[in-house]
Amino acid sequence: MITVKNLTKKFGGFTAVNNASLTIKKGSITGLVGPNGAGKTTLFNVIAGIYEPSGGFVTLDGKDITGLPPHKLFNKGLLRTFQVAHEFGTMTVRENLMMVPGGQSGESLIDVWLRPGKIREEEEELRIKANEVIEFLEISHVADELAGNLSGGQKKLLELGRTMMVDAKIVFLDEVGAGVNRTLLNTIGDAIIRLNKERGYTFCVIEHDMNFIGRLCDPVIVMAEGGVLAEGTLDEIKANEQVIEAYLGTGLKNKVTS
Amino acid sequence: MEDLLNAFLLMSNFVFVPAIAYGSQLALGAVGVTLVYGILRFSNFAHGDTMAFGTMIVILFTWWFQSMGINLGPLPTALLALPFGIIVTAIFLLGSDKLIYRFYREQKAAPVIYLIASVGIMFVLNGVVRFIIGPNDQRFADGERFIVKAREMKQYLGTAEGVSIKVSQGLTVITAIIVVIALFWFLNKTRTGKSMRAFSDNEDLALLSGISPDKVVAVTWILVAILATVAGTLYGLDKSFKPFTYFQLLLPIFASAIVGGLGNPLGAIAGGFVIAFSEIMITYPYKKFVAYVVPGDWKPEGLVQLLATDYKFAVSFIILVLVLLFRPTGIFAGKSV
Amino acid sequence: MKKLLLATVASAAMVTAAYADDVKIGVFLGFTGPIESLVAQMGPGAEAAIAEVSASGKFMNGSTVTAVRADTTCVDAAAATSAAERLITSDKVSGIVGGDCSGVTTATLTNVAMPNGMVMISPSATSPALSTIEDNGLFFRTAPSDARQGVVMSNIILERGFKSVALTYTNNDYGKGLADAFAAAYEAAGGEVTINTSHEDGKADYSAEVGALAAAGGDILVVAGYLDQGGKGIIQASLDTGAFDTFVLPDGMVGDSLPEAIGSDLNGSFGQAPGSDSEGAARLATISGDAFDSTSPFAGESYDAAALILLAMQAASSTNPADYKGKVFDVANAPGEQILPGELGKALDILASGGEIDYVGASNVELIGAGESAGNYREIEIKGAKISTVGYR
Amino acid sequence: MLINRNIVYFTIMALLLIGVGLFQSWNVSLSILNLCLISAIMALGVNIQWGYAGLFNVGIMGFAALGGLAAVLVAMPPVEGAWSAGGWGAIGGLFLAFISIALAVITYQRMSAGRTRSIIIIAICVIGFFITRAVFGPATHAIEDINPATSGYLGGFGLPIVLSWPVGGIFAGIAAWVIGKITLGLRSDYLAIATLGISEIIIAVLKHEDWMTRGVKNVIGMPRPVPYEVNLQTADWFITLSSTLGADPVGFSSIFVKICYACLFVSMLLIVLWLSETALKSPWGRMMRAIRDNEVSANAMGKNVTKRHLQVFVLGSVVVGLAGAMLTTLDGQLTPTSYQPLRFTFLIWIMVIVGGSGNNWGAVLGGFVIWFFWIEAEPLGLVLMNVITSGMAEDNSLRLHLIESAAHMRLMTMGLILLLVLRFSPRGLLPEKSS
Repeated sequence: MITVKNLTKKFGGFTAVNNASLTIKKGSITGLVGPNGAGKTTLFNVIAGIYEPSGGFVTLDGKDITGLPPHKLFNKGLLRTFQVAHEFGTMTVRENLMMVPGGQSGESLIDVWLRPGKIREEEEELRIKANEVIEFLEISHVADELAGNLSGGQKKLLELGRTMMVDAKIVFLDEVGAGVNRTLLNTIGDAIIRLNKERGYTFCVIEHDMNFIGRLCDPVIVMAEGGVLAEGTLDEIKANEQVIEAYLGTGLKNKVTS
Repeated sequence: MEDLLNAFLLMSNFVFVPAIAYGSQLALGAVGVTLVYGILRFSNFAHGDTMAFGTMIVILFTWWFQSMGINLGPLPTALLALPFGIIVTAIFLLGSDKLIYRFYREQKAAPVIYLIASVGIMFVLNGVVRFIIGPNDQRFADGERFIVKAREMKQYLGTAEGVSIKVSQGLTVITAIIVVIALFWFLNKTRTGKSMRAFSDNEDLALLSGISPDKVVAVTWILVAILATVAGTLYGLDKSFKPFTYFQLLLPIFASAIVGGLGNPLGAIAGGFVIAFSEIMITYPYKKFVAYVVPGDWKPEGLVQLLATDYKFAVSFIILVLVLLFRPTGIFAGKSV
Repeated sequence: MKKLLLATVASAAMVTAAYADDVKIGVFLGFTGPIESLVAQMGPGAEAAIAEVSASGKFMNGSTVTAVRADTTCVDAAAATSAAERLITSDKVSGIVGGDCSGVTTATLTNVAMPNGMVMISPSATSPALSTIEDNGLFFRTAPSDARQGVVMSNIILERGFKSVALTYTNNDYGKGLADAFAAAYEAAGGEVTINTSHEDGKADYSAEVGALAAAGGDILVVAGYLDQGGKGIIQASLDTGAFDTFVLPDGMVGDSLPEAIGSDLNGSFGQAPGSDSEGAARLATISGDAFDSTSPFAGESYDAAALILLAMQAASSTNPADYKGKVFDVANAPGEQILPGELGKALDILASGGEIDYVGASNVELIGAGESAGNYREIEIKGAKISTVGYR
Repeated sequence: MLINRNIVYFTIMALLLIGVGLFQSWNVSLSILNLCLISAIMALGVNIQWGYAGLFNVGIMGFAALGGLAAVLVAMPPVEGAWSAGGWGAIGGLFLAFISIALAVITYQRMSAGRTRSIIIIAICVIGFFITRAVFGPATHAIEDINPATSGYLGGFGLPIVLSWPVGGIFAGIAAWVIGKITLGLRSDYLAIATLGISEIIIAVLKHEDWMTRGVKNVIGMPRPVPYEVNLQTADWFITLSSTLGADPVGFSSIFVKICYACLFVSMLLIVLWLSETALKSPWGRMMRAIRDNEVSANAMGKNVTKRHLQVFVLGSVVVGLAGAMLTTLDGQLTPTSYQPLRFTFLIWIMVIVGGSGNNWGAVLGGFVIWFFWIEAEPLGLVLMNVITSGMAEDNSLRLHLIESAAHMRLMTMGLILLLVLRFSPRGLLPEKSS
């Protein structure tokens, strides 16, 4: 589904992603792991259109999407969440969800002023859809809370929920587990698996928690120093000498083997 | 040959010398703006009025010294009063930081909030300065006025054109060079300076490495006080002191800082000269110059002027817009965040 | 002096319980804004006349007069209009000295003074456009129209034998109006204006303007600006670079602070300012003392504007603008006994007894046309770093 | 609770205006009210940019001036002979300038980067510049030579001045589109400085292009949308009306005119307010708030942030331009020198911040409160100074200095208000409603 070929991203003299190539298969939950500074988030950001790549290209279903801005990728079904939750803090959880779908008539001012009836209908549909998502994520108790007041885990859940408001083809999850307690992380994990099974979402997940990765992901791709080091199931990866070397280099061996 | 010399002297007198002096003044101001932007991360709209405030203090001390008969001979007495102006301005800036900006730092407010707060400080300073010294033109220059006078030079060289260089212009350029060298030495060689640069590059990293942000901020404001007071005083010596003028100065200073790349001191200096030279060169009528350079007695009919001086102030902004269009981070890459 | 202060303070505090026989005069000038430094002398000038009349005890059978200040800001027509509204309808003034800048003066005249039937005498709005404005006989000015000054200046320059000048003006209605009037008169008389370009007041640097003026050439430089604003900057920069040695100084440039600031380099420069060989100006200087600088531009005109309003009231025995607006011409012009600054008490006596006066004042007031000063000019020359009068026109 | 606050504050404001009416005069009160209304509209425009989208526009003065320009071009009668003297030349000159810029832009887009492209673009600009000047210069001179003391410009189309209000909005909108195209997408400080710079350029053009607006000579005596006082004072129906009300026709005429203006302005304010409130409460407003809260995230959720910023920037500027045209209508003249950033730009900003950014009612309230104090600060400042110095001797030089400086209190007061509100009530008097 997503093919990355020879992708390179340089910041000044520093090469964050170096000639990385990988593919994400349709219907998979692909894990992306690697020590800090391996270039995972930068790779995400290049794919998601935040940065222009310095070289290489990305395709989605065979079509070149290299360097497209995020809002265009969104329309092609490529969505993402953020390492640090990017909620819309002054809006309620429900509003956070309702704003997501593109092409709402209510986004055109002419319609806002001249066709209030049509917008009211659309809003009603959106509200129903948002409520479904809220049910699914089991966050009904905070549905009318300001998103800025949620806990870190709830915000992550909300970010996941936003991707459910449209029919996403592929969702990139950047460290869903960062700052989230274990119970909530399990809830998030459950939701990801359900979305994958029930709705056929493809996921690509960056995560440090190997238990989480082990539970969800197949295959797992390892990055180090900006390049792709290995790919396989978690067990294969754990047995890979190069991978252990890479983690050892940063003193994180325990994390891999635990 | 004679004609070419005349042409050169003409350009020096009306273009190069004033542009270098004006450019130095702008550069000093722009470095102050850029420093605040680089380290404290906001565009300080109060900078022009800070310059006015510092200069006002210098003027008050200068008058006091003059009344006591203290002077520096051929140099302006104001130089003697400069340190006092800097101290008072620094106290004021540190106080305003403590009362106002620190609160927003603790809140981790958006940069634009600082910007708006600086507009508030600008208003207050505006009022304070007019309150204390009044809205009028104030004279405080004394000592010699000229290093070289055009008329004397003409007689000496026997040429049709001559060059004037004022003491204040010479002082401006020399002081600007000294201040800039000192600033770069400070930023690159001292421990505090290095930590400031680290802070400017990445606040979080700098915090991890054990730099006290309070100290960095305090030192920044002291540097700003020095730069603003020096720039303001030199400007006042060269032209005149009038509170309103200093507010107006804000625009070309900002243009300089942006053209050079906000947050980059070297860029600010370059920006100051780019703005000064282009303002003067684009609006300069080359009629006489052409007459000298072109052989024979041919003289152009019109003024050979690219743009009427009416639009002088538009020049800096047109350059600004062009830079934004083609090189948004400025001539020297500034901060992109 | 003390009285003057009391008057200002009292009016400032907006004492609402006014005496039945207390007459209020609005002093409507730009206390803040671009010409705030000129107004710092004009305001006290007007208030001096008001205080003098009030202290004489001879005004309208012993009425007192107080000045009420209001700020035109010189540039903000909206703020000026509001301030004028306040003067007329809230402070209930009986006449207004002002406005100062031509722009706000026009705005307040058409929007406030005319609808309310209030007399305005401006000491400093010199725009030629004000000569033809519809005013229902309510607007006068003790300053002459710049159309006249342009002609006078042209004559002075030509008589001194200068056939080619460079011209720069401050970029507002005053500067532009004067520059155009002068250029037209001068070129019609055979002179050449090599360049006619503006400068902005209160800006950072005038190198570019001076460079342009120098490149265009010309025997002398005409600076239609303000002496403590861009005008001074232009002259300073011209002298510094040796671009011009001699300058022509119209009214906005005539004041002691200019030669004081520039020194002997200005010697030989010449110009003109409203004035006449009457001793009015000197008289005003003795009255002003330390309170204000009577030689500052338009300070004398301000005194005269206030005096004219009060004398016209006395002549009409009424403080109603509709009654006294017709008397302004009578008191300003001959026939009658000539009145100088400091003689307002005498003038009040004469008028009270039905006599006639010819108010001369500090600026040799002579109203013509639609109620503007005829334009008697004092030709000045800078000698020994001082302004000296060399003749009158 | 919030609604209560609305009512309380607006009631206080109304009482203040009524107080001015009772203690000073109704004329003063109404003239303050009229400017409050215009300020409120201008503040609404800024609120659209800042409150909805977090865009910091420091060029309000320039957009207001464009509104003023529209008033001249729409409402002034055409100057006889000016069009034939040079009107077409001037327009042709502008057209040529436009063509050369368009050519340069097309070249920039069509050709690949390189020295050839740079040379061609520079050549187009230089040649275009000189051709434009050759056509434009003589034409404008011809126009300016027509009776310079009273006309010397093209004049306008002699249409009703109320038409100029939307036209002013359109002018400002076009300018905003150009500025937005250049600076939006860059970081926020650039927008601030660029708007400040471009508004200075707009003012410079208004000051120097005499053929268009008479430059600094000002356009005076503009037509009014309401009757003239002098005419009212002699109209029979009006005299009858004032006598039934027991009022003096002269005083009442000026009150009547102000009420007419107030009615026009109130209806304008209501229209703009309705449009902005509807927009804010719609999905569009929700999207804008999302963009303001987090641009990166909104962008990732499929919203074209740059395009929306441009849209909201243009819309806000349109409202400012509209208010600018209304202001010129009320003044009855265009004075380019009066467009000062301290007055038009920063004062409006203070209105929005004090009122409560993001909340339309807050912006309206801010417009009222700040304009009220801007006007009343002068007498209040004097009273304050007198109180402060009342213990001092009458000729105490400090006392005299303080009283003389009272006028400068205005700026200082504004600065203090801004700082205090920002610090202690950062969301303003009427905070943004969070649904």
